[in-house]
Formats: sequence, structure tokens, C-alpha cells
Amino acid sequence: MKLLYFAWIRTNLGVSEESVDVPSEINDVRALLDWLVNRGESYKAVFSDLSLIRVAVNQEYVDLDNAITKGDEIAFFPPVTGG
Amino acid sequence: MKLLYFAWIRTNLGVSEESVDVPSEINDVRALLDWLVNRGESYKAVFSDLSLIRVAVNQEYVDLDNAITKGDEIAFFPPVTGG
Amino acid sequence: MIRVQREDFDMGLELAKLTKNNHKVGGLTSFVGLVRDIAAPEKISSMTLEHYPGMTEKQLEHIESIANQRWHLEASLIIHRYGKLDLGDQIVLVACASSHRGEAFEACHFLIDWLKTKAPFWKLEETASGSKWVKAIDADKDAAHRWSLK
Amino acid sequence: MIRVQREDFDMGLELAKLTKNNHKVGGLTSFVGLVRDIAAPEKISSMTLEHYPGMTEKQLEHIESIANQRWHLEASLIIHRYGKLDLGDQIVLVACASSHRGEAFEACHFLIDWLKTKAPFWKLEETASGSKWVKAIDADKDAAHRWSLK
Repeated sequence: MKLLYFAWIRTNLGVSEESVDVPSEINDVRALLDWLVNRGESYKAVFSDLSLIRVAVNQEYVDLDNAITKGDEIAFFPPVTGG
Repeated sequence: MKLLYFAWIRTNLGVSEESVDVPSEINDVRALLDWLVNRGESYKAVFSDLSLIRVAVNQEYVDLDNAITKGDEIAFFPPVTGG
Repeated sequence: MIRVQREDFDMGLELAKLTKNNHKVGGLTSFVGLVRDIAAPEKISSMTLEHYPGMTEKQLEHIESIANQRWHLEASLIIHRYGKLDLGDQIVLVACASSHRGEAFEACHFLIDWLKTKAPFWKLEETASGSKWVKAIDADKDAAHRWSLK
Repeated sequence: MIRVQREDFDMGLELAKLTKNNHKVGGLTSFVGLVRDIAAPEKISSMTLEHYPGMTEKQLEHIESIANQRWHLEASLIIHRYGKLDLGDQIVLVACASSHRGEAFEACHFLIDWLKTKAPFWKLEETASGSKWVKAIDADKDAAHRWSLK
């Protein structure tokens, strides 16, 4: 599973992209987030307020209960500010 | 009094601009129009349907009951189609 | 700023000038009207725009000042051409710059809607079978009207 | 057509290309977003736009296809830049050409409103006292929302 981080999520984590092997029971975005916050303080801090986080699976916006599988590209980013 | 005609009013009259001396009792646009239609068939035809005519006195839109005086520039034209 | 001219204009250049060195401008909305093939089923070959010199400038300045009273604009521009124009030629440019895009959009839309019913220009279409003065359309009147109702 | 690029664009050129030889186009509405001085009271010195390559293009294409379903457009264009930009620089160009100006205005306004809430771009402002990620504003969400309510 490929994880991407953008904007302050990227800078706060100090990571822009990583490949992770998650346990097979992690099958939706919410479960993935629960798993991620146990990886360290920076993850815990970044994902403490999910209202600030947007999620895309394979480059499409999804909700937290969206199913995920091994080969997915999952991106976490704040609300967008382009234009 | 200076009269200006534009678009099909100009082409139908065959006149773009003329100076006229009108009797002193002609003191609003409506009276001027009544006077003008007696100047010939082309005037009568052009001003037969006043819903098709717009009037400006000294380059400002006015209604038919707008007062006019000797030195005025009075323009007659159809609804505008620019832009 | 308003300009009435026979010559074509360079839209990119005009818009760049409009916002140059004004760092409060966040958005610039513009509209260009082009000569389109409206004389269906006949093709129009060209068009001549007549106007009322003097009154045209007054009306455009008046319309522009209303827009500037109604919306908070950093800059505004109206350029309207007259004379002979070919298919695809630029007729009019309206542009509004503002800190916020909503104001720029509304003011620009207002300007072109009002201009269409107030600025003394008349289009004469030339087709293979002769010339014809374009008729004013009710849709333009309605479009202008909605700005007074708000 | 959509484009995501680091380079600046020539607005006049892009718009001329968009309507070239299409004589059904009567009106072209466009919007340019510029880097403005929003970090008051501090002056921003520059800005960096981060984006999500791949998803950005997908989102812009999606938004553009919705506009083309909803309005009758002869042509549409979105150009969005990323990377380092200075005060006054062009960020984004949205343009819609149509036979009728109402459609061009609405579609263009829709595109920039939706783009502001959906296209994965993030602004990092650089001021004398450091860098700061720009916060999304509710006004943008509201602006996008009104298009779904119609």
C-alpha cells in the first residue's frame, strides 16, 4: 500500500511518500488511520483532528469508511487551497 | 436644434444629422415627433411605431415627455445592439 | 477606464496593464464579445458597428461608475470597437479586477449586460443577400433587468 | 482542455487559440487568479503551490467535463500552475467560450469555484517571518456549494 502526504501533513510528518504493509484486517480508511496513529507521535499529532484531513484512494476523494486493498495509492491532505 | 439619426432610422430617412428651427410651442420630445412626421412620408414611416424608437437629449436617454429647448442635441435611434 | 476605437485590441496586453503592480488584485474576470455567425441560415460575411460618438463614451463611463459603486473593484476596463468587423473579430472587452473573484465576476457580468442594452451601438450585418440591421433581443433586456431587481 | 504546469502562460495567446476558427463563439469569459498580498499585516514575498500530480489532472478533467455537460460550451480551458510564484504572478486561468454570454459566465464561475474546493493544490506563503500553509476558507466551500443547490 502506497501512502502519500501533502502540504502541512507532509511537512509535519517529514515524509512525502511511503510504502507500508498493513495487517490484513485493515480494510478501510478509518482502520488505516487507527493503525497509522500508533506508528509514532508525529502521526498521532497530524491525525488527531480528522476534520482537517481529506483522503483520496487511487486519486479519487473518498470517505473514511471507504474500502482499501493492498495495491491502493492512498493520499492524505488538508482541504485544498489552489486557484 | 440639432437632430441626429442612427442605424435604420438614419438609412430610412437618408439623413444622419440636420439642424431645424422648430416653432416655439414645440417644447417636448413628443411635440417634436408630431412636428417631424409632417415633414414627409419617410419621417411618417420611420416614426409610425414609437415603441421602436429611443430618444436621447444631449446624449442622455429621455422619455417622450422630456422638455427640449433650442440649443439641444436630440438623437433618435432604435434599441441598441452592441456588445 | 473606457475606450471606444476602430482598431483591434490585444487582450493579453490590456489585462496585464490593468493589474500591473496592484498586488491587491486576486482575481480578474474578463469577457470578450466576438463576431459570430448569427445570420443563419445565411453566412454573414462581415458586420459594421455604428455608434453615437460622445454619447457612447458617456454611457460607458456611467455604466462603469455604477459598477464601481456597487462592487469593490481594484480596476475595470471597457473597450468597444466600431466600424467594419469580420467573422471572429473581437468587438468588446470588459474586465474587472478585485481582491475577491465573486465581485470580479458579478461586476463584469453586470457591465456587459448593461452595455448591451444601454451603449449606443448598432450592428449592421452583411450577408450574400444584402445588409440587415440586427434587432435588439428581449433576452438582453431581461439580462440587464435582473441587476436592478437584486 | 486542461494543463498543469510550472511555467507561466500567455493569456492572450491561450484565449486566441481557444476560439480560433470557431465562428459559433459569440462570447468568451475568462478568469485569472493572481498571487495577491493576503498575508496582511505582513507582506508575502512569494508563494509555493504544491499539488498532487495525477490526481490534479483527473480532478480538473472531471470538473471540466461537468461544466460541459451542464452548459453548452464551444470550448473550455483550465491552466493551473504549481511551484514557486511571486506577488502578482498568474496562478490559474479558466476560460469558457459559448454562443451566448450567460452560459460562458456561469460555466467559468462554476469552474473556478469548484476548482478552489476540489483540485488538489496547496499554497505555502513565504513572509519575512517564515512559511505558512494557507488555510482553506469557508467562503470557497459556500461558493462551490451554491452550484449544487441550483
